[in-house]
Amino acid sequence: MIPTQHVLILSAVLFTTGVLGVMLRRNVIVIFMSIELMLNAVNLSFVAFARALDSMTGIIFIFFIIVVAAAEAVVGLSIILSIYRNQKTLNVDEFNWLKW
Amino acid sequence: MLATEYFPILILIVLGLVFATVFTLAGILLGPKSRGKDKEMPFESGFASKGLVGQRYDVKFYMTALIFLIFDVEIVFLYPWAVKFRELGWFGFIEVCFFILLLLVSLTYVWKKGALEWE
Amino acid sequence: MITFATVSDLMPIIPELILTFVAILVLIVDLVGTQTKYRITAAVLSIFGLCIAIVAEIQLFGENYTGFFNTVVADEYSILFEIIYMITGIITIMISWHYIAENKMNFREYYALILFAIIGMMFMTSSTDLLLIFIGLEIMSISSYILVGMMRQSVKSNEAALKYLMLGAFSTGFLLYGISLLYGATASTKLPEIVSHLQEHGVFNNPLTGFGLALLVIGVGFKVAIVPFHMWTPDVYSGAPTPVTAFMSAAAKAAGFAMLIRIFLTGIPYAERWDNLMWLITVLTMTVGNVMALKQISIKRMLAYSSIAHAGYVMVAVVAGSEAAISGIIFYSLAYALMGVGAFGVLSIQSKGRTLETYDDFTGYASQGPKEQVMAFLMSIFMLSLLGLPLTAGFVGKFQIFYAALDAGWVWLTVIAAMNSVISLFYYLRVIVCMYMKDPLDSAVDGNEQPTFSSVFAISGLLGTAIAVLYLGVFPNRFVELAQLSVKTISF
Amino acid sequence: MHQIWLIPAFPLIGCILNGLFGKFFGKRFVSFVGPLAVGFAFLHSLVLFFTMLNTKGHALHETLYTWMETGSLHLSMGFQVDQLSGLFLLIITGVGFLIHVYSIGYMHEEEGYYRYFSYLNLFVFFMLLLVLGDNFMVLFVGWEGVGLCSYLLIGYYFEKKSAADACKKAFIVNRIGDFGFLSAAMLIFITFGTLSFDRVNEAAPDLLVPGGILATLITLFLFLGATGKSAQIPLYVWLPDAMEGPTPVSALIHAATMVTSGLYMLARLSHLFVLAPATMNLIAIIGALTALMAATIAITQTDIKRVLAYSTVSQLGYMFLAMGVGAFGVGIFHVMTHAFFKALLFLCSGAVIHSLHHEQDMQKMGGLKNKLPVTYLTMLIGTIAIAGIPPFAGFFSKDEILWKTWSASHPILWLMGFLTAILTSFYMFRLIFLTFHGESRVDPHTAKHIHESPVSMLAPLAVLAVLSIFGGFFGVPHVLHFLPNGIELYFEGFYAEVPVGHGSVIAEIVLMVMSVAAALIPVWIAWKLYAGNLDQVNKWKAQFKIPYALSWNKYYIDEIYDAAIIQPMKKCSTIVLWKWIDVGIIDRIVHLSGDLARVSGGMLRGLQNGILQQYALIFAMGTVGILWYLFFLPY
Repeated sequence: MIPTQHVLILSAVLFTTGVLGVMLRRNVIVIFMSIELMLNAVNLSFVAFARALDSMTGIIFIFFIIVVAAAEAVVGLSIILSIYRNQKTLNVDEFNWLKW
Repeated sequence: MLATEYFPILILIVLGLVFATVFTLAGILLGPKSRGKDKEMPFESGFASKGLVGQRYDVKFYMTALIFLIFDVEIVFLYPWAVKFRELGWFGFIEVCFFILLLLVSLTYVWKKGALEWE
Repeated sequence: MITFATVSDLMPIIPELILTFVAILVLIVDLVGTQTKYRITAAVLSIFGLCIAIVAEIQLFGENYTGFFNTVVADEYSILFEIIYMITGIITIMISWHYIAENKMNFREYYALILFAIIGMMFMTSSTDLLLIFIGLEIMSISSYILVGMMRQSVKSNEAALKYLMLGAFSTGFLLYGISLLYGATASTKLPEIVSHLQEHGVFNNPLTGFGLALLVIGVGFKVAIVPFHMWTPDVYSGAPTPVTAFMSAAAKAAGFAMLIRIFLTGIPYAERWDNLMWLITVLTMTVGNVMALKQISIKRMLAYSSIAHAGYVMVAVVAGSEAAISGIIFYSLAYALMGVGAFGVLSIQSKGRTLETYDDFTGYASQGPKEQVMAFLMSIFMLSLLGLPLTAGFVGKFQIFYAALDAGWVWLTVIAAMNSVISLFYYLRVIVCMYMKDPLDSAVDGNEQPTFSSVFAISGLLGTAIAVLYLGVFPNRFVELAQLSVKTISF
Repeated sequence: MHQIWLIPAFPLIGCILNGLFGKFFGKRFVSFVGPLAVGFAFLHSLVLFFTMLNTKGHALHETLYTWMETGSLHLSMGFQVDQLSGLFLLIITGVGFLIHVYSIGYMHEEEGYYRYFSYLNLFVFFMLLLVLGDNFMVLFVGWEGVGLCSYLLIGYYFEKKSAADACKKAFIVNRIGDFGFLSAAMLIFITFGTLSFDRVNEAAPDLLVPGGILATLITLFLFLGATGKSAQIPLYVWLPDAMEGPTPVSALIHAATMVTSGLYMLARLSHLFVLAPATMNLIAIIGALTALMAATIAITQTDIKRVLAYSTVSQLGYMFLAMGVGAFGVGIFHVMTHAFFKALLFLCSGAVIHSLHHEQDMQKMGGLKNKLPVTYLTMLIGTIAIAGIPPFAGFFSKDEILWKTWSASHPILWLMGFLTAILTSFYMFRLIFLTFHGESRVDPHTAKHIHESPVSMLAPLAVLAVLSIFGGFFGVPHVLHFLPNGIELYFEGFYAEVPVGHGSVIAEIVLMVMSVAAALIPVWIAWKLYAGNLDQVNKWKAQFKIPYALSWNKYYIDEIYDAAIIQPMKKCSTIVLWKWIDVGIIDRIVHLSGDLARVSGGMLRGLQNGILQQYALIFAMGTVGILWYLFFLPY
């Protein structure tokens, strides 16, 4: 059986990758995907803990995270869509009307 | 001291950072960068592209995709019930009926709003 | 043996159920009714629903129902906060109707979303399980993402929604990671169990709990906009439709603090370093908010920064952490909800077809007509309350918080907070000076407006808010006592 | 119950009525409601004053309701009428009523008539709260409230830029004072655990070491607060500029009432102050310095209201001098007489300005005594009173202050006070002679229209003139004992006892004669110089260029503040923080250094650059920082 630590390390790596992705990528959709990656990293760590602790709570939590992530994705994509319609770009650097 | 106990986590963070940075950089540095005409072309399942790159799809596509996404994922809540169907008994059944009812209401809402209309 | 929830479990969430029902009803009305009819029905229905829910809350007050294996509690503490959200909701809806009409905004689902956001906040406040808290938080957040982006044609609204969504989801990631670490260490997501585990084993002896708690603070800190997790606030607040800004700045922040208190101030043993950190964050939050607010040209943005500063004042009480401090937070949340909604509410009402946003727009405002005169007067009351002039709600709130901090021995923190609130005088009074002591820049704008029903509705809502602000300032004691009572009964 | 709350309630009702309905019901309504509200308050104050006198030694207490109760802190809307607040009540409502009546005539042509009366009523309300409160909270409510009203009223003619600037200046300077006040209140709360005056005064000797650091610090902060409100060195600069407001406002707020609230606070907490001899000495020195300095400035000013403004600063200095040497009762006595004659002087100057169509420059007056006989006569009475010529009011209080200073063995301070007395008499008679005597220098066009003011303005003048004549007999000096010293009896046992050296009777008489001479001789000099043509003055001006320039330019204090504080601030604008604070605060500085602002737009603003990923980066850096600090930073 894979030790819990290894799963946790993988989850941490995935999470950090997600964070870096949010900060480095330029395309809004890719950034959004990075955020989903972060959430899934969390899911992974929940699974690992749930298995290690032999408890169902973690699993239930994952269900909700998945659903919430989906809802966020739907809302996010709608917003992105409406932005694209107005501005014809998905480059985050160009969305800086609001500043200072 | 505390710091020693936290050492594994520090390693973990460093590892995370290193891995993430390495992979990201590797992608940028090692990946072939052919910026030819073909490369710039949008990928359309191997077919030669038709029309303009910036061609806009009908909003219906997105609409349907989004609705599919949300309804699809809601199904996840049926799994625990399905697994423990017998133990949960009538109570569980009623609960799930409520849940389905709510989904139905939202489906009706979406329908009435015209999000499912293709034309 | 599996134990089931029973009907009696529904008792503590009756107000939530009422609101859910009303929200769905509002959506259905949208399907059935016509454009204009819906506009009125939805608003009235929502306000009606909120009123019923408030009555239900008052009925629950003192009963201390719990349900669903103690994961939902209706203690006085959560009831007070929930009433604050609902009052904010009522005022928001009163001003929204007019705003929607004036800006020709796409309003469908608007009221339902506000109700949903309130339901989310209520769950955030009244549950003691991190799972349920998380779900409440997300119901609130997702509703407000949509509300922020409600003005689809406006580039600014789009951008604000995008930023809010992206950063909000980003912070959710941190919050969840924190929860998962805490879960891993304590094998539970229930607050009472987590807290007793922490009391037994200490927070910082296990890396998982320490990290988990820190990440949890960061996740919540984003919602209440403490430095350095505040960056979204000014952009989102200034881009969002103004009533939505009002709603978020007041209710969403109060909900964040309610949750913060429930999680962090219920007996978790902290180390000295934790206190220092919170101290630093608090000072930064107050100072950055105030200093940045000084420089703003737009009043809406100034208010956004000032809301960061106010979060800083509340953090002073969080740092102090005593019972008096928590009751101070409850009072301050109510006071800020009223004056914040009031101030943004005044901004949301156009004058002679112009949207008012900058100081220049407000120059000579008081002398431009009867409606403007009333609005200027209301704005002055809200500004004076925000800056903490005696006899206003803002003063009482600040007083309680500063007093609690002093009492708990945080002298320097209080001094810094007091100095910050002196800085805030300059930008708040500047609004009053602009309105009363200057001539309008372009006197060309005139022409009489016919008062519409919706504008009267909105202004009477603001008038009620202003009266409440003054009432709380002059006769605060009953509310202070209520808050103190509720702190005593705060439970997991 | 004595229904003390009714006293502030009347003006509050007046304010609300005028503010809400004044515009619709017209000037008649406003000029009825405004003064009447204060008049009722005055009547009720009289009733309570005499009730209080009958229960000698017992203050009337009344708790309206509990304002707030948290932990050990119990704050109530508590009022008290005792010897101190009773006297202030009568001054505020009495003089206030007269000034309201006066305003009916003076402000008649103003557009914002109802707004003016609404503010003025509101001011009276807050001022009454200030003196009635039995704890720091209520005092603070009043303290901030009067500040706000003064701010609104100075900026009343907001279309004038100088008025807008003056109101900003008053605001900023007062903030410094408020900082002192709040710090003191906080320290007091930490030390005493209560905010009630009575209990603080009671507990002070037990809890504070006489002359100790804490006592000194608290009193110093309180004094800083007092200097802000009561216009003493170094925070007096706002008061002369405050004359941009309407003249009745100057009379009420900036002469008779608000500026004395600092003194009120000192007197209220006398038991605390006597525990800090160092602060007391500082108060005396600052008072004497302010008195002398302001008097030397007043000599050369030509704006009639400015002369009076500096004279106010100077007289306030006297009062602080009295407080500083421990003669609290005498200080308050001077507050009273000063309220009478200074309000009178301001109102008279207002009458002059009114009839000359808002001409304030004395160089364009002269020879008005035949055209404005009533104004002339009343103003002359006021001048005699302030100059300290017996038996008018000013003589008794001022002489008593000088005597107390002498007997407390502060000869240098006495000398400064004595010099100030000479200067006072001189500049006041200079004002009279320049304005009313000699040849008319009035612009011929205006000269045709000069007319005496309406009765509504003259009646208050007459009442105040009577008070200025007889007001002093409440405190007849001991040596003259043809009447008992009312003030001393009145305040018996109220203030903290200060051991005062008793000078000999001979000394007292000698000093008194000297004061009288100091008041009379300058009259003759001023007559010689200013009553006829002004050749001699001009010659002297040329001769004593430097002293004259110093005085004329108010010792360049504004310029010094500008050079010492504002300019370096501007220079430091590259240091980002200053810049931020400044830029928001003072428009003037914004204009002066607009481009520097952009340069220093600075870090914070640079961070808030609107780019989403930067926000995420800061978020992540914050997270890393917090985690690093909590878990990896070595202890």
